[in-house]
Amino acid sequence: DRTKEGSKKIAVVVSTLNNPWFVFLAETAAAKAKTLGYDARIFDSQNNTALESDHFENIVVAGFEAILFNPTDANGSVANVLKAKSAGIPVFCMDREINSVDGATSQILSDSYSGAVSIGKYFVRQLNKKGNYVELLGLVGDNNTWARSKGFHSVTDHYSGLKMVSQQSADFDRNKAMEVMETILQAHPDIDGVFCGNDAMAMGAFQALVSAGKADKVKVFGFDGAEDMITAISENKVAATGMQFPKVMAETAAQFADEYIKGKRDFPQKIPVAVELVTAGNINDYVAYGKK
Amino acid sequence: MLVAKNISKKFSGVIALSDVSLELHPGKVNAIIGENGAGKSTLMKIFSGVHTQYEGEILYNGRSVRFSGTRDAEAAGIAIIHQELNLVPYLSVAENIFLGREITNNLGILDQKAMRRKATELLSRVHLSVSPDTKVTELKVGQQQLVEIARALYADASVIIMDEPTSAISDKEVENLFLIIRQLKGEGKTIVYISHKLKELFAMADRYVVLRDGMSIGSGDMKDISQDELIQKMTGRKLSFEKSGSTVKDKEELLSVKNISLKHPLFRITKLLNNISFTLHQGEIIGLYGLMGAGRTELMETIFGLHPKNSTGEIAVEGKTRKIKSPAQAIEAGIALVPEDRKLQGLILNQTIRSNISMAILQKLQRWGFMLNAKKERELAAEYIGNLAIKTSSATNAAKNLSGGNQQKIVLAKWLATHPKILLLDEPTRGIDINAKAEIYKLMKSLVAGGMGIIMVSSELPEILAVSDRVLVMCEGELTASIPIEEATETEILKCAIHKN
Amino acid sequence: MIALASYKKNISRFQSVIALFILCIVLGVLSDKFFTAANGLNVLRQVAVNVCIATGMTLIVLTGGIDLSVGSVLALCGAITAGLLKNGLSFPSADLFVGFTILGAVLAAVIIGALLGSFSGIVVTSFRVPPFVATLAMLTIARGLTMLYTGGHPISNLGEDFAYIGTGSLLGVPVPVWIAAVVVLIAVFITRKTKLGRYIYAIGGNETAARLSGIRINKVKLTVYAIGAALAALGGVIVTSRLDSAQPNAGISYELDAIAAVVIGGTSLNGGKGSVWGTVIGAVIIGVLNNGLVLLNVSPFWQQVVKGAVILLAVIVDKAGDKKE
Amino acid sequence: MIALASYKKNISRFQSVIALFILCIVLGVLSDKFFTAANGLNVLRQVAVNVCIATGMTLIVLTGGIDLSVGSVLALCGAITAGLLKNGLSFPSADLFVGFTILGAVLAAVIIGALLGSFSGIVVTSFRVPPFVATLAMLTIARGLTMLYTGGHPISNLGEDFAYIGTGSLLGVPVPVWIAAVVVLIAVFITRKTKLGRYIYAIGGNETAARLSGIRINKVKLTVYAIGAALAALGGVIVTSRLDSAQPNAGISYELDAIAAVVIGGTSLNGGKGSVWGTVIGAVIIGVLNNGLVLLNVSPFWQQVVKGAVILLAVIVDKAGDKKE
Ligand SMILES: Nc1ncnc2c1ncn2[C@@H]1O[C@H](COP(=O)(O)OP(=O)(O)OP(=O)(O)O)[C@@H](O)[C@H]1O
Ligand SMILES: Nc1ncnc2c1ncn2[C@@H]1O[C@H](COP(=O)(O)OP(=O)(O)OP(=O)(O)O)[C@@H](O)[C@H]1O
Ligand SMILES: [Mg+2]
Ligand SMILES: [Mg+2]
Repeated sequence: DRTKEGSKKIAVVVSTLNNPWFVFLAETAAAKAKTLGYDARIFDSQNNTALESDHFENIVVAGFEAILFNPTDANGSVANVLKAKSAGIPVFCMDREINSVDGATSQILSDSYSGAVSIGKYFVRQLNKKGNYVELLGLVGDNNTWARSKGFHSVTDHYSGLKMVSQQSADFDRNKAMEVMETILQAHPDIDGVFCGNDAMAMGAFQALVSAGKADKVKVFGFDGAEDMITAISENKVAATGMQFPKVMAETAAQFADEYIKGKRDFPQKIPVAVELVTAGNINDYVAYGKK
Repeated sequence: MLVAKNISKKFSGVIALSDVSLELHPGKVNAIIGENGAGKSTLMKIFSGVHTQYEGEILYNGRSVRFSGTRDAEAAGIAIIHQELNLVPYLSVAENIFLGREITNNLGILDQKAMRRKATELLSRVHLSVSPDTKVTELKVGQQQLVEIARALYADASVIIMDEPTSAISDKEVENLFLIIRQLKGEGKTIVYISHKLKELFAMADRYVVLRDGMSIGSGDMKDISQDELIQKMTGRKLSFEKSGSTVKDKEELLSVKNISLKHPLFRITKLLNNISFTLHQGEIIGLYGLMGAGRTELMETIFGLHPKNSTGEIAVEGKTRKIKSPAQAIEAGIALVPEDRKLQGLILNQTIRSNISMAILQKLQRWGFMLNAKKERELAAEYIGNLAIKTSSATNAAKNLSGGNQQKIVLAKWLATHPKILLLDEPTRGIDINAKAEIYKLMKSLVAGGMGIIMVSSELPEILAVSDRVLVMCEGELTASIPIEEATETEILKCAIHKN
Repeated sequence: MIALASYKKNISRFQSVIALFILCIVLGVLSDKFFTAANGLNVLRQVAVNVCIATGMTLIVLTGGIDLSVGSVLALCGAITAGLLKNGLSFPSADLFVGFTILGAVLAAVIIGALLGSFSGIVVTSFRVPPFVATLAMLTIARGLTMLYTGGHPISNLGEDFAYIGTGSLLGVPVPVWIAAVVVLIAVFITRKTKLGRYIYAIGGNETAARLSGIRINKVKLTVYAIGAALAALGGVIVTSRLDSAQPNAGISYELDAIAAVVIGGTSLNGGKGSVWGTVIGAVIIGVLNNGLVLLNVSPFWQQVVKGAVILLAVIVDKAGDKKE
Repeated sequence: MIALASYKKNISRFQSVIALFILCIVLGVLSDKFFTAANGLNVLRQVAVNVCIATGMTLIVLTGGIDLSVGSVLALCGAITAGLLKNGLSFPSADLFVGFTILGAVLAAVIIGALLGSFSGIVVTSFRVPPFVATLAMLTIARGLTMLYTGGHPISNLGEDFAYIGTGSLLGVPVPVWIAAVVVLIAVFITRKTKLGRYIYAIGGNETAARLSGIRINKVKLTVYAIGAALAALGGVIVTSRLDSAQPNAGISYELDAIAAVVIGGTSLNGGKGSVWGTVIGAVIIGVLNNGLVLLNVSPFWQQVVKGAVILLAVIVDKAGDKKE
């Protein structure tokens, strides 16, 4: 679908499209930009900061007006943002932040750490402060992995009754999470909870628990608010997830970009978008990736 | 003087050499003689540092030596031309000649000019008229062999081992090689010469050493022994081979080739084959002679369907015109080709003798239409191993572990198993010992007696004269003569083979 | 001599088995959970998909080729199965809707897999593109098609019946293990007892000699690429069924696991040498290793280091026997 | 015959260039941004790292080997450069601290790269492990070591001076392009004018012949693996400097890009045939393609499909000339 000649272009640079959550974020941002009358274009960094760098260079050359940006890494992406800035192209960060005070025009951020803290608190309550649990980490080189893990542990580590019997990585991947979980269950058949760094892994872990006939006994916690997970919570299959609001973040960023292009220069440096805890109790207020 | 004392060598169970002792004299051409698989190449590989594990002792100029590798042997002054060509295909002629012994300038940078100059000189010494920049893949086997010889000449060694250096080159080049050998001999070098062509040995060698089944049988001066005695020593029995006149008269036409032409793959105007027509009759053996590069191999390949895009002309089998655009179609039409280079084109070296033999007729060895019949396959292999006297301990040996001559027999067996009507043999006796050669001639005779027709490409005139019913001669892509055997003489044939201008 | 030859053949198979055996012993000593029936089935179920893919890969590698696209083909065909099951095929213009049974959807996926493989095969044979490039292109293309087909979102909730393929058991043995076993047995039969198998080895051993022997090289190559991709598609069906969801990013870097199984199993990447059994052992070595490292709760950081080192050791043990000069 | 050989040589080099040329023309027609100086430099800067890695890969592939570990080695050595620059080396027990200058840190990284490559080389030569497995193991090990060294966190803020390597310009040309150019020229010199180069081709062309010619196969192989990994380390330095940050998961799947450049550039994976120039053209084809697809606004999902198809076409064009039967 060709857009009108002469319409201004907005770039959406996303850390990866190999994860539905980011696909949703990117597509929402692009769709919003289009409804605002821009020619929007998605760039996939494939979790590779160097490729992201290439994208930024190409974007500068190709004459885009603004960048809606989901960085691959808080530090690794700084140089890229500064490059765009020096070329006069505003950058609006979505979901993940960059560690630079004035690199981005504005950052609309999902607070993974606090979100994981609330999951941690709910986790402690659900397990009654004691029991064995498993943690499935995302990609070990990814900063979201650690933000979520640290937030979670900042709560759970204070309870001596809670024992983490296994901490393994499943690369944010559903299949890998299932296989790792299957194996962990061999070594630790007696666990009470699983905390996963994202919903895909939570669903994979859940699948393994179902196969092992332990789905009723073991409580599964995820992060993201993906469709399968929301459905599973509403069916009381899994315990909880941390709802991020990709739609809100993407649309705000697109809105800001539009305002910038129209002349506004004064934007809040950071807009935190809280991660909300979704449980069986409040599931009716939520749909995938957002509130009803 | 190079002396071997009680050398023994085993390969995973096979005894290749057992307690061999011999002396190689400087300033002489020392012939090592023996049947296929007698252990000649193995011994030479020990002398030249290729095989480093063996029992026994080697004395070189009176001192006991034990080479740790080829470089070591070469440094000591022993160079070898291997029986199986050992060139790097994508490197140029010059690069191959100097491989491992490059000329460099003071900065350690390759001195290409000097190497090219020296290579040109060496190539002209071996009478190979190609540019030193030609890639070796573009050379025919015979030309490659000349490159190997040039390589050995450059080494400037005091012992030069030549393991069947003439198996792929024609009489003219052989003459030239002999000239070179005489010159080297004059310089006091030790020449070790291995060949199955007895005529060459009597022309060239001063001394002989006979090996049989890995043991040294005897040695002495060439002038003190007759051909028959030598054969007796090699084979342990007497061998007779009689020249036969043509027996074909008015038999049915088997293969008729009309106006075959073949374009050069790159230079389309150049014709590698030009309007060739001839017929082959039932029960007939045609000897196809030509100098190196005359286009004989190309002709065989074209008939066998290997050049479907560049060739034109008509091929009829038993009177019926056949479309032959691939080897599969050629085989269907009843044609078989034993190719020139057994290692590259004939054998799957890593696989067993058995599966090499059955390769071309697997569809006939099936049960219920989809499963191979192992029993039939075993029987087939056993039959041909027996018939062709392939020297091996088992049909499940890998083809690569056999001596060169025996490998050739496997290829032959593969094609005979297809029961072809027309058998194309491209240099079928290359590297085959006199005994096996006689067996192959006998086999050819019995095959044609059964109604087959054979075209045999050969660079050896005596062989052509011995087995052919008719001699075809090619020169520069054209058929220059068709001579009935009764009228064929060496001079007549050579006259037609040599360039007109 | 017959004795010698078959002894040698056995040794080489024996060595991989020894490597596997040592690995198992070590893991058994370190973890008491390792040698349980449940864990055994667990490992088998987890290697089943890789065994399917690696078996097809073995045939391709034996001809001297390679297929880098298996992971993407797995994802695409998994997504197609899920899509057909869930949404069927609809042709709005003709007002036509075709629903799919499970068998229908699975067959469709496998056939599409075979077609994708044939495409790679044609590119390799008719256009003489090196297999590495041809299948690398297919890797990218099939992944792109998967993304286009799914829009980047998983297709989930495919029904209990379909889940049986990936999660069910028959006589106490998981269905994927049965599937893999059948695949392996057929492949062993093909490689050892049929003309096609012989031709595969012949082409890998010496393509020129094979062509001169009248073997239709292109046909054989096309066949192995088609089989390889069809088995990847079958793997996709299993993965999708196990997860009850087709993931658009399924199968990433599966080609490395499959090729690793092939090579650890002793098949030469130059073609002509190796066996399907070897590949199975290779796949099991990798599977046992993955399983053991998780059982022992080795930290994810160390896991990769240990995994690399153990694979090296396994291959070195495997090579130790066939000393040549 | 002289004419024939050089004519053929020229054709084959000519063809890759034609493929690249056609690609550029098409992109130039479709996008007016393509043929600008800024975009040209852009493409060059973006291919610089792949050119470095692929040049080393070319030497390895020419010997008939392969190196899958380049991406992980890049990540590890990038992290080491960053770590040394930022934290130096401290030996608390000896109460010793060693600070590193930029040159020191870069040298250290490149040397460590060479050591990692030598390790792969030793495994390949002395233990006769197939290069695919040896370097696959190294891929995993080096990635694990990267995670261990960085704790999974990036190392950032390395200072302006260090950033010059990746982002600076000299005479209007980006520094990474200069580095890649020097690397290429040295590699061309090695392959064409030195014994080592000759031996590399000889080993890949016919290892037996090379051994019989007295070439020390193991030494040559070890050297190319060391060079290959050292160049990957250099790539790591550039990437780290460009981003002002060492990413623990940098370089994932870079091996595929590098090998693709090598093969598209006409080097045979069986060894013995090919050239460094060809690889450079291969890398530029890939770079131009990535750049062009972005300029043309192709959607990311279609991009993969188009990229695969164009790579196929490029190789087919490249092959079109050397028709053999
Ligand atoms: N690498 C090897 N592995 C196993 N057996 C071998 C090997 N090389 C040679 N042999 C065996 O050793 C014996 C001697 O072989 P060799 O090649 O020395 O014979 P030859 O006299 O040179 O024969 P030809 O005249 O055919 O060249 C043969 O039985 C052969 O099969
Ligand atoms: N692929 C090729 N490219 C270029 N020239 C070729 C090619 N194949 C053959 N030739 C040339 O064609 C001519 C015929 O070669 P051919 O091998 O048919 O001769 P031959 O009579 O069989 O000689 P030989 O004794 O070497 O087998 C030679 O001049 C050869 O160099
Ligand atoms: Mg011999
Ligand atoms: Mg010939």
